[in-house]
Amino acid sequence: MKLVFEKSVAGRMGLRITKSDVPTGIHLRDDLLRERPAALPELSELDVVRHYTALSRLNFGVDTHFYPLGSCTMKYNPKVCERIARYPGFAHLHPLLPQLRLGGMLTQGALQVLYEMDLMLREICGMAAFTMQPMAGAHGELTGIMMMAAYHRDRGGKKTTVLIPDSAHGTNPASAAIAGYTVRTVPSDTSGLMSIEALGKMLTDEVAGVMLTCPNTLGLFNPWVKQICELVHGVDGLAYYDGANLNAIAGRVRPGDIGFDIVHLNLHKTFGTPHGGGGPGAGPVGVCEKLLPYLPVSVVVKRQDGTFALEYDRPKSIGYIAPFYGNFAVILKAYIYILMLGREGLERVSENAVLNANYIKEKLKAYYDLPYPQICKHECVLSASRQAEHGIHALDIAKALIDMGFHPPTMYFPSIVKESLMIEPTECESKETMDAFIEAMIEIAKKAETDPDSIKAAPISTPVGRLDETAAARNMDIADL
Amino acid sequence: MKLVFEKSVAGRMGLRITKSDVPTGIHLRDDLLRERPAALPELSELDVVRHYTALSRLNFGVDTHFYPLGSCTMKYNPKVCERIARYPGFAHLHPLLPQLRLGGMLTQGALQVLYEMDLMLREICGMAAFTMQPMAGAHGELTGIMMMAAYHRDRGGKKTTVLIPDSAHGTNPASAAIAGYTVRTVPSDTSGLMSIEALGKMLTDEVAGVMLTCPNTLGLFNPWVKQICELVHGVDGLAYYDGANLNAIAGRVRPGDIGFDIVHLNLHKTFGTPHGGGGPGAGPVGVCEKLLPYLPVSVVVKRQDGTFALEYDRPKSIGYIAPFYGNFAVILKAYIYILMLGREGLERVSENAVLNANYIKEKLKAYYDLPYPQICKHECVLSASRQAEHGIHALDIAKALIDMGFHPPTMYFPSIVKESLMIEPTECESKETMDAFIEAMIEIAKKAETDPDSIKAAPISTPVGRLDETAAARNMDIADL
Amino acid sequence: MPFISNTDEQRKEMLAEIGLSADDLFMDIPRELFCKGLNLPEPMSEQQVRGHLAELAGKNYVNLTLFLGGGFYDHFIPAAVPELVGRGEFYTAYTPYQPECSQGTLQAIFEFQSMICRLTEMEAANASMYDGGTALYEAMMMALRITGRNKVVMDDSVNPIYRVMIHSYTRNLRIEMVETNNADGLANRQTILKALDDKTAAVLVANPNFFGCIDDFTDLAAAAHEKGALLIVSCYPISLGILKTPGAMGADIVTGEGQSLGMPMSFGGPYLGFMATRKKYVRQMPGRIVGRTTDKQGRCGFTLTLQTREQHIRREKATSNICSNEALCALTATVYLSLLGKEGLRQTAQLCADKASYAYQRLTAIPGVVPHFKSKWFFNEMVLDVPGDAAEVVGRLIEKGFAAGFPLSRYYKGMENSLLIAVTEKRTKQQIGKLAEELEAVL
Amino acid sequence: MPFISNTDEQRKEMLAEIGLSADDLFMDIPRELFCKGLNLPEPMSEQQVRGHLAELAGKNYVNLTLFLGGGFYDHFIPAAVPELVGRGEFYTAYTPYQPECSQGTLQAIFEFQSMICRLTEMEAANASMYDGGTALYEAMMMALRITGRNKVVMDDSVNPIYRVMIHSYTRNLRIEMVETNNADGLANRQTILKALDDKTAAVLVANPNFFGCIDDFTDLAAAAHEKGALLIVSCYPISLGILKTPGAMGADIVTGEGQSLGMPMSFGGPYLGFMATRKKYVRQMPGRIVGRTTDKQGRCGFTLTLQTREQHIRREKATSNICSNEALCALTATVYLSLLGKEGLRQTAQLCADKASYAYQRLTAIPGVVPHFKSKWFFNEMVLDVPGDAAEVVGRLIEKGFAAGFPLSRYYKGMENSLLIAVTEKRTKQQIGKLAEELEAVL
Ligand SMILES: Cc1ncc(COP(=O)(O)O)c(C=O)c1O
Ligand SMILES: Cc1ncc(COP(=O)(O)O)c(C=O)c1O
Repeated sequence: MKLVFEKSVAGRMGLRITKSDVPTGIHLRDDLLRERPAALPELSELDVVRHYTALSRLNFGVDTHFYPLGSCTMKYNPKVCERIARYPGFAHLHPLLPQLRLGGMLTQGALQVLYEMDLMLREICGMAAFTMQPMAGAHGELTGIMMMAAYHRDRGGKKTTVLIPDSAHGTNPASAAIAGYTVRTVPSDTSGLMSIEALGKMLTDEVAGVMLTCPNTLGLFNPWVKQICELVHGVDGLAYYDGANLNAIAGRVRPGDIGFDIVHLNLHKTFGTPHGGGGPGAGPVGVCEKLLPYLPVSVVVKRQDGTFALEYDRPKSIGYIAPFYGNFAVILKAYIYILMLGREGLERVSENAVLNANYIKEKLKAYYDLPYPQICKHECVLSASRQAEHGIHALDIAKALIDMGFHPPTMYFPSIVKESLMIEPTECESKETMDAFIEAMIEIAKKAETDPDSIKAAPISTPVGRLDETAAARNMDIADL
Repeated sequence: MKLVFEKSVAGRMGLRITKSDVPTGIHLRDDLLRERPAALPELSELDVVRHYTALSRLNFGVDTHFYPLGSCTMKYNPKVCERIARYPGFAHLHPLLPQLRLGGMLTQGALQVLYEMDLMLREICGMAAFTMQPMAGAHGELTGIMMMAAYHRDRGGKKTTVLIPDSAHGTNPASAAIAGYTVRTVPSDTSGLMSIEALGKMLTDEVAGVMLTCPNTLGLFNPWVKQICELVHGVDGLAYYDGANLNAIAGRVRPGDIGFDIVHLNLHKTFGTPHGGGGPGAGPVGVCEKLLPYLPVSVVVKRQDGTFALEYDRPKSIGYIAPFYGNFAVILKAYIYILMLGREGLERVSENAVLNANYIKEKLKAYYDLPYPQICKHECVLSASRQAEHGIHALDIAKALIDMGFHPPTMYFPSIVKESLMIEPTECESKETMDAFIEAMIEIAKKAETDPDSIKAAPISTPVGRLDETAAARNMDIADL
Repeated sequence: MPFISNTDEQRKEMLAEIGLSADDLFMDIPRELFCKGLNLPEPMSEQQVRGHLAELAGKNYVNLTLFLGGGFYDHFIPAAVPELVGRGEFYTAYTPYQPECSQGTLQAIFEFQSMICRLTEMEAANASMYDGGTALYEAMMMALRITGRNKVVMDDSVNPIYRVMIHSYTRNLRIEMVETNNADGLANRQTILKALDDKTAAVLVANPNFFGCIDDFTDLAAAAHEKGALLIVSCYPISLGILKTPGAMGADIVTGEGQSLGMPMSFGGPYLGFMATRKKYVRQMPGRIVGRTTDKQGRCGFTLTLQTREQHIRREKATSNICSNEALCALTATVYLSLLGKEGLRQTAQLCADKASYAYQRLTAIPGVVPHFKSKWFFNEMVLDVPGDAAEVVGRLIEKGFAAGFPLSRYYKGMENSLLIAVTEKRTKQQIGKLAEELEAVL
Repeated sequence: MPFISNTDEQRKEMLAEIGLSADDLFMDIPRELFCKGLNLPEPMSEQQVRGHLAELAGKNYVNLTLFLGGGFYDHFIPAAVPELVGRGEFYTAYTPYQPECSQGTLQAIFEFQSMICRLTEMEAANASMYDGGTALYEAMMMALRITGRNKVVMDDSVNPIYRVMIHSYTRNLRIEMVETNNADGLANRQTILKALDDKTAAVLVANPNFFGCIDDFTDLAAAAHEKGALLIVSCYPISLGILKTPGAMGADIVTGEGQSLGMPMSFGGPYLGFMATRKKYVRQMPGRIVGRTTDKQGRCGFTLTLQTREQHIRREKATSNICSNEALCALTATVYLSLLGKEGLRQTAQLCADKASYAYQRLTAIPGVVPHFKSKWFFNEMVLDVPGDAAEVVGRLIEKGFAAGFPLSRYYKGMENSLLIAVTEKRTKQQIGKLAEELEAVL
């Protein structure tokens, strides 16, 4: 489709700007002004509405398609959350208000949301307290590792290393690294779980902590997770829980009870907030008792008189990691989501998420390799290596699915599985939908043998076919100037 | 696509109903209750969202396509109007409030909108007052004719007939008929205008009035319109102005100045409110001085103290024609639209609407028959009779346009033009858009000669092809029970 | 100009290309017909209109606790309803004259027709009427056509707003209108049967009626049919979540106001009239009708059908003059009913009834507050008599933040003390209790 | 359960089909790890949460007239922006890993990158950062990588919130941070040039800076480049409607907070960090980048590119750990900028400047109210000194319905009397006048 710039017509305007009611054209020194106006498009409101409406229609989204993108927990996003986030009482609230004299009293409603969200997440995860400030999961990881570092610094220990299993999401090593740690990778054993021997060998005094995703990115729950935490604590390290997969155990198992010291959650996964085409999300971080002093400022507290306030005076805090209180509107949506589910709801969520994943796994294992046949949790990882023998790779299967009206699963991650297809249906999807998906997958598996070319040609139903990624990287055509 | 009922799964629920906080299950007499619950679908919120999102994507709308449906004035519908109509201060207002003791004071904002809208429409049309109650154009026609009848009844005259040109929209004769009048049709002359001789002959004492659309449905302005009004007044009849085409002359010519006694407007045409897939609209009716007593109740008045009130005590009124004050939210949107255009805006609207129509007419007249070559107003009517010689009819051209990404013009209306294609671009559309449409029309005209079959096969890009309308009428499959 | 795409540049180009000047565009209009320019306000920016309208909205008291009904109710509207109906593809389209590019609207209307049939237990429904009142009027006209008769019997327990509308519409028609006075809140069998004769085209009744009372018209249906007349029932769709259906009673035409199915009150509109009937009468039904059919490849699709009834084809002989109707409101009701579903609607209706009977107990416990009618069978609305002028009492309660009900004196003489009180699922036990306290206090 | 589609029936079926019991599903988890059930509130219905949250929203004072800025502003947002961004196809999608079914998101991001480049007059931009603060931090890290150096010079006229964030993030890194004190409200040339040496990776400045003062960093760019260091400029995108661009000044990396481009203030987020740089540095840039390419049929399309920089491929060696960013906010900014367009943004920026200078005149006319800095070149925000404690004064004005500004004592010692006052295009002459009156009254 034409770029918005290509639709521009000189002199056209989309919005009437209010006439000035003050003496206009005050003169700023010429050398402080730009030479020509920014080359933004010139369009009517109709042009803009048609352009972006048309663009939206080129997308697959949860509202339009089954979207079993593994590790991303693509739930349905309740419309009521979107509506409430638009309430002027929340949307028009300036973040600096509470920092004015007595300003806290002007934002009691918003502070209550943050405070109660903290309490509910504590209860769900078994942690001593949460910070709502991290603006995504990876940001939460960084925040968590920064607290880990502050803790060790405080105790004078010279810890240099963070251990991370090879099945971990890329953000884990990246976060540990930019926080200043050396990252060492722990291999997985044949059962797909982090190898305890390997871990044992690597657990030295330099180890500041271990980052674990449980269930891991294969959708497998590590039965030794408690022991692992103890091992880590044994070398005075901290156990970090990547909560991106909490949906599998929500309401049943609490990372804090297992022994984890730091937990980050992805509200845009487990708690139903929209993924927005790649954010905004929110990555609250929970910590155990001994890490409380290191939480970022500010912290929302409840006073004796029942009012809420922001606390800044925390000498051991790692400081500011966000300009204010996190992605408030996202936190608000997750807060609503939890209130609507309540206790029983959360248990139903994990039950159905796990049932759906196992249903797909069992229905497809005859047609695709299943490297780890045991019970999975919220997602299952298949391998297309059998199809690869006919030249049909995970990528080809993904593209064929698009033509059949399904968003593809996550491909080639985790990398420890060859030709991996990581399928996460979530609890929101129905048997009918999954049956249709299963049928499609089976048809593709058959076609892989009988008519591989048709799969190689996919997708044909989309506005564009497979794109030349190498040319993209080579040409670096990344802006229309 | 599957019907919503076919997606239903027994026991599934889309909305949690609030638990009752009162003693529940009060017992109504069994024989007053229905035997089994209504067979409504059972779906999750996700099911419902996917179903209706998918349905919406099967539509062409102004937000997605050029929609030059003649006589319907398919303008862009400003998003700000939709937003304001959702303000709780308007949306949550119960219509009976002002009928309570002092209730008028509870709804001053809404009453002010109605009052000022009346004033602005008076100014735009040159009428003495408007009623906002009619819920569509045809409803406005009926209301207008009812006032016509009340006026004549009052003066004891026994008028039985209403004259309507053959080019009129079907609602005109239908409205006059259900109001109790005999309808007689005035033929058009060779120039496409109502024949004045014919009218003169038909103007007898039984004539209660004449209904005129000006510019008419051919998009032609009748230069004798003032004289026509005089002729009608000559037999003590009333001149009715169908304002569905006001967009052509808005801000320039006022029906009241011409001599019309009754005017109805289509806010969903001239004043930019959404067409909603077939309503809701609004059809306010304006009258001249002498018809004021007959306006429907209630009437919004402004008191000396500047407050607004509803007046019911109007002995000569034709009474209630709507439950309350009309389609308030629609009136509100039109009110906003007029405020945003202001005086100059309205003039620009008609100028651009007329320019766009003539541009298309001139660009296409070499390729399609143009029965009335003179300057047109807001729309132009072409004829496909030239193409019909190759077996390509207006219908075929319409379907071919769909495949090329355009909503077709109005077909086969007005019926006085064979194979008519009635094209109304509106002022909102740009030269680029119209040029693309013109190109498509030209390509079709050529194909009609070179490759008629491809046109006969259209549309092929839509979820369904041409439907079997006769079977539809025969089978009367109009409900899934 | 905000809503005009072309630039002056482009206007010049276009005029040049077609060899006209700007003035030429209007040269067909006699000079003397032009006005000297309108006296309208200066154009406002979006920022300005939003400020202006926010101010006006602020002058409307929407924070009263509503016990006001009278046929128009404050029901809960799930957020998904406006979100879906608000998609541009739906609301910026028009009447689906071109089915191939309008299947979204067409299928939704077909689903609406089907849901109305399932709700009312009738065989056929149309795409919508303007509102409940015009729907009832159109039903009456339809009965006149079907029977070829010109007498109508209507009980005054039918919504008085609808009755006055019908009187307006029939003013110039030769129709004999017999209006019967309700018998203790129910349709008056005695007078209705007396008036019912073989010149009678239809009997018009409502369930629940304007007083909220519930009835079973099986007897009236039989009596009407015996005389060759039709029974027309106006109903409140939410109540059909639990109440006996007009279809089951033997009604021939069913109409109603659909506002309660997901539409905000919006100070009176847009609302939604619906109409259902028996298959044999479909060709006399007014309004749009969508039918299911197939294309050449046998794919199922939807299209407007039976258009030969309509004004654009039959002109003065059409079954009605209606053209634009309330399509988007019909879509709203369809989405609303899909979300609530079978069980959700049942529960909602039950909640309304439960809370109303709770209110009945709380309010009639107040000394001096007594039910006006004997019949204790009502749905979610009731008529209670208060000591003194009901209108007065309502006025006093408004100051307490309650719209406590509708005083019936406006439409029924002799009911100066009567208050029509409505309770929906949105009202809480606490609000009802507060109303009782405040009412007792102001008496 | 509202958001779970399957019924008990279906669960049974599915379990049967795969031969498992409900308990089996969790048998891989050691018993002792299960909790005894959570202590969470009872599930609420949609009706209940809407009531509850409306109540909480009511406890937030959003009716104050805002002269509060500090990098986060109350700009006008056209209705079309949320309407379009609110389309399900946009906000229920995720990172466009599958380009063929994500062209909508991808093209929008490409347009965003292009608009950021056109605004800042830079060559390349990424798909977004979390916010203006993390964007500045990432820019600094990027400069360290590019130069292989570890010293950074930052003037304290940069937003103090960003500065404290950078301090937090660099706590465990061996980075030498030199913070210079502004010279009368502008970046302090003297101290910056003194600190700038061949160990310096970057100089960090802002325009307009936190005080609202406008500067031209051409000299600093030259000086930095001479030492092999980069110039990083944090900017306020609305101001670029009229102000000289960082690109024109010779900046190497430009970052900023995009909230002002159509995002509500929402009590602190979600907001939008943006980053632009020179083409030669793209491979060191963090975050997503969308590129334009073609398919086999030569059709132009968009795809994520240069992913070898990113965490999911490079893991601990990635340029950043960022994964989910602020895509929907980037879309919001793109739609906003498309609607305002070239002329609309220019006019909006001019309005902000005009109204600010009007406020400056009105406020400095009050006895005792004086500008804190000599430089009279500011955009839409200014520092004024009031008699007495500025925080006190603000407190008193809140009671009058004004958030009159931000007291600087919180971040700058010695500025106890200083107030940072912001004026956007939304403020009217009348509101400004009223503020002046009230301020004079409370002094
Ligand atoms: C296991 C895991 N950890 C961390 C992340 C990072 O979360 P975010 O994208 O919100 O930064 C993801 C996101 O996909 C994930 O799947
Ligand atoms: C000329 C004319 N008159 C009247 C009408 C009827 O208006 P409505 O559809 O609002 O009833 C129309 C609608 O198309 C029309 O074009």
